[in-house]
Amino acid sequence: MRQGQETLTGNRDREEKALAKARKEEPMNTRITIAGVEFKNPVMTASGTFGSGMEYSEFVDLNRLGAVVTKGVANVPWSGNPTPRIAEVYGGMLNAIGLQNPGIDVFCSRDIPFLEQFDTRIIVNVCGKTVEDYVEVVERLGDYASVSMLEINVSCPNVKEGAIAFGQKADALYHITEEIKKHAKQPIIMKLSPNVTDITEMARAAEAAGADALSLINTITGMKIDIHRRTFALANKTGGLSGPAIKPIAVRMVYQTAQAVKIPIIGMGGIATAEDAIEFLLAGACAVSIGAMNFVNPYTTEEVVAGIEAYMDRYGVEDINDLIGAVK
Amino acid sequence: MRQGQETLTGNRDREEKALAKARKEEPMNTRITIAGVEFKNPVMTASGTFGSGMEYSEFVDLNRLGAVVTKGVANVPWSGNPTPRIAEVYGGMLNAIGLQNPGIDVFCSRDIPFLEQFDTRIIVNVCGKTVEDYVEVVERLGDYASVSMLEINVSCPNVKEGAIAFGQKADALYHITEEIKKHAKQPIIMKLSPNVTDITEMARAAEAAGADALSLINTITGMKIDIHRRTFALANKTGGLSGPAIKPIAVRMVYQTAQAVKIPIIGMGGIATAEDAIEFLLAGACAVSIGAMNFVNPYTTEEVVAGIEAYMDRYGVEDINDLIGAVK
Amino acid sequence: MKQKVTAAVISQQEIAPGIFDMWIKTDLAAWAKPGQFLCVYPRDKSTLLPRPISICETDGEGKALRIVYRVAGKGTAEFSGYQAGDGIYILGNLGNGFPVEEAAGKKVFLIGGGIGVPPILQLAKALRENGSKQEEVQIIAGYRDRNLFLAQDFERYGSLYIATEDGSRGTRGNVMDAIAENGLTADVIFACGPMPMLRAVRRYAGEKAIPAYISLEEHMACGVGACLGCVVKTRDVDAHSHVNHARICTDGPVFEAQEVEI
Amino acid sequence: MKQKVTAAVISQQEIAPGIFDMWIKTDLAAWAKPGQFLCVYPRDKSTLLPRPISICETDGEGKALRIVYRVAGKGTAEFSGYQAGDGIYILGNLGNGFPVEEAAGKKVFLIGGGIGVPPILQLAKALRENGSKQEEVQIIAGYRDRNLFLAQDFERYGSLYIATEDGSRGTRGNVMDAIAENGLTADVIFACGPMPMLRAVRRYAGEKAIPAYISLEEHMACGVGACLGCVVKTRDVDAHSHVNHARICTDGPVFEAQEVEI
Repeated sequence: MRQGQETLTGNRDREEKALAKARKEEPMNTRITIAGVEFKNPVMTASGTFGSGMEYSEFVDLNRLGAVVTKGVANVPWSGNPTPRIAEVYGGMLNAIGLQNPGIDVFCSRDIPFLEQFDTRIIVNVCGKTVEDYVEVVERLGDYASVSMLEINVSCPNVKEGAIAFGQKADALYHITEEIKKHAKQPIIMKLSPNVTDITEMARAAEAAGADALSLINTITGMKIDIHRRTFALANKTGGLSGPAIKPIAVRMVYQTAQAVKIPIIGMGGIATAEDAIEFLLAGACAVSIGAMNFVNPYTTEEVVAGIEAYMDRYGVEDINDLIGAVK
Repeated sequence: MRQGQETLTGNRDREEKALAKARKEEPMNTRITIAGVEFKNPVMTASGTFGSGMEYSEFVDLNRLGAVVTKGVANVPWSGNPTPRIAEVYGGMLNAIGLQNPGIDVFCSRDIPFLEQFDTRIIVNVCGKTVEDYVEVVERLGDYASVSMLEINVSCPNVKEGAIAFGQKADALYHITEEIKKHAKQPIIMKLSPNVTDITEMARAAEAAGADALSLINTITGMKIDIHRRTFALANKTGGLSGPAIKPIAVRMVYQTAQAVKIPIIGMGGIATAEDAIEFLLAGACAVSIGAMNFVNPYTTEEVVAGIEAYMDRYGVEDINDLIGAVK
Repeated sequence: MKQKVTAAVISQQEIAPGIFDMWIKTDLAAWAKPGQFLCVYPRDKSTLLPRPISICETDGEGKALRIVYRVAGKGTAEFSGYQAGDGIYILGNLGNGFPVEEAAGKKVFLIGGGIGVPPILQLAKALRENGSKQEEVQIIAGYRDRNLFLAQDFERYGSLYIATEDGSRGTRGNVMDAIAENGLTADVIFACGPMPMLRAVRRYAGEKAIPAYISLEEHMACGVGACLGCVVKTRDVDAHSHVNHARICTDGPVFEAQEVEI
Repeated sequence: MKQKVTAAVISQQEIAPGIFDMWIKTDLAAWAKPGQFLCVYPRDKSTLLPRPISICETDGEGKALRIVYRVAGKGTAEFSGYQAGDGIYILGNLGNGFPVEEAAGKKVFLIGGGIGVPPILQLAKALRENGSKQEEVQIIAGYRDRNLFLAQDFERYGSLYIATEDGSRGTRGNVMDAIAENGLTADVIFACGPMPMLRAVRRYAGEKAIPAYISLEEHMACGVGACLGCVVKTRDVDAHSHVNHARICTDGPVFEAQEVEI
């Protein structure tokens, strides 16, 4: 016994080799490609935590991000759930917003033009209550060349109809993926729910139905009770758990999924630092999204971009693609 | 806006009523009953975090606990997984012990006699690779009147064969529950896995097969990758996530299960304080188990017992059973 | 521009049981408007979300601002332990603030209840700077008991009326009782306090058919309008989501009372 | 009896880059044996598990003990910031410690490598107190470079031999190279250090057919033998689980080298 736990981390040898390698100073590549779409780096925003970029553009340079993934948009405006919608829990938070959104009309006339001003990819998150709802939005977005990909939200735990229902049964997921694929001009990303027994079963279903990529994990259904008032902390009773608390579950599901399918994976779940992001890449994600931590530190996305470059530099990684799925 | 978040907690009115009520000084009841077995209070230890009580008897008075739930025991000794078996994560830990245990012979000759010295209930956690394995252990334990209940571990995520396989399919769970019930002299508690799409489906299957009670949640499968060494933090790759990080998921599952079945529930998952324990009671658990937090604070179990009494005193709760499932 | 910064605590004292008064050195003070708030972030890593706390006042030079808050949880308990020189993580300035211009030349009620009293201070100062006369500024402050924190600070800016729940000072009861007992009248109301008080203010303003600007609160995550966590039901369609849910953190926290359903 | 206590830091200094030397006031010192360790708990709520750190030495009166550790993560980084008077959460005394009696009247190697050097200090003291002569106590300390932390402390208790990876001091290479270069021999070995070093010690002891007591480590959760997290493969069936997995935290951390498979 010298000192346990922490002496077991860190790796001088690898680092020294790396530094030597780094001295050669080859230009570093952080570009990744998903379904034929190239991104300047693998750092994206998790849907619902970044609006359409407007609010956070006061804090971060959107041009530095690989992509902005927008808040979910439906065919018509959704007013969302009653309040309280937010509750704090250990190492994370619960939310039950209920996909409040202005609908596709306002989105197309306001949010897309805003995002078009920046040199970053636009990925639009699409939600709906029926397959028809989804298809309607997907078709409208087909007219926008500036929208690079569509993320299909079939995993929001906070809306009663639709959404999650599609995300927890393989056959339902297969069906909606197939339908949307018929009408989508852009490549589609199916966003998977972690509230399932076997994430790989869902991933395979989406892949078989033609999904171009997967994103995971969405939030995990949780609950908080106020023991002093003896009431639920959220008006919706349950909410989606996000934040650092869920990271180990997310990394596990990304790894399992990467072993099960060939299509690219966008990993997310509690990413707060570049180290966290790299953990997802090593597990098999080819891109990552920053979610709840934007609320804690509005500069997180840019800091993660810089931190990934610093890691590559430190260990002499010339191409970020060499990190993707490197731990097997 | 005065100050958000925290002004919304606390409840002076309820407290003042309570204090008035408390002044009447009726004797407080903390006893609860599960399947006809009475416990002096609802505080137990989570299997695998407390050995057979020996190690922690140096820190806490086992006589103060409602029950000691032992580390899982199999029909023969199990040597468990290779190391590292432990990894720290944000607000919790991952473990992949793999149910190392000395087998039922040593357990009966050493651990049961040790626990019989104390005025606390003994609940033995039973594990196996096949139905026969479980039945063999259950029958051996039938000879021990001092063993009040058996907890059947069908949800350990860290052993390949058996265990979890029984815990993630309703029909398999129904079958093993029914078989064990045929051979068990003591009431049985089926310990459920949270790694399922619908916890209530599993709960109903166990109830239908004759389970006397349920305990949940076991750990959630997670993973950690060491980005400096580019290896898995655990030799087993994945491990079970426990600690405060999982509490909101556990509370949600306990609540959902309490709405779905009539048999009693022992709630667990990240309980660190009496406040956490009370949250589980209000959600519908009639008892709680302290797990990973024993490792962080070896005095946790006794502190939770005292803290529950303090809460009942503060709010004038005369009978702890009035708290069980009080939030609906 | 909104910023998250690590500012230095200048001073802190407990001015009533559980009520803390902290001055913070930060340039955010230069453009803080009455009724705006800060998000304050605990160091405790188990509690990640910010604590929104309204700005009580700013110094003359725009170099420091003051917050007065009640210890009501893990976060505020942590803040209350900060000493002069300690760093404090703040995001500001947030929210719209009170429409000071609406008070010009009018008789005003400035109503504060409990921990809703502090933001009224900077508002009172701003009204006087904006030309309101001493007698036009009627400050009604409601407290639980004899601990009348900030009461003296108000006397320089207007006529002060006190209500206490236990009757130990001023009118026994709430701020509306104090208004009645003193036979006060106004052309416009600005108010901050607990929801029951704001509902009473809203009702009163409705009956008198005068405008009332009330400051609301709700659990928040981002504080900047992105998460849509802290909404309030609105009479009209809101600007952001085109539904009837305005964001308290950015469209508010101050709303005209009749425009929100509380 | 094992206890978790909040002890007071007496002093702390950085004695080599990233190596910190802390004295802690605690009665645990009264019964601490060489080779035992403490679990130290960070305040940071994101990191809950204890950091096992071996006891470097104790004062004469059993009132204080010393730990010397390397900053290698969030927890040790936090500890390194503690000042005199700060509270530190410790659980102790843990583990079996070195079998001092086995050294009586024998020529001994006390081998420490890197951050495995500190526990050797209390062991050297104990051997001398137990009657070992200066020349019988041969201390071989391996370091990365010229930062020979604790080296002076050893000279009073035995003959000291140094190995450095970069050759800047003593023998270039590791502790085994130093033993060879100096033609040293012993009847029994006590060692603490990184796994490659312990494997080399084990091999050497096997060849020479002498006993070697080596101190192991592994990731731990409870530190008291309950969780079965920190096991090592053993030649014989272990006492607790009756398999071949002994618990480093309680059956160890010190094992006779040939009895464990490393």
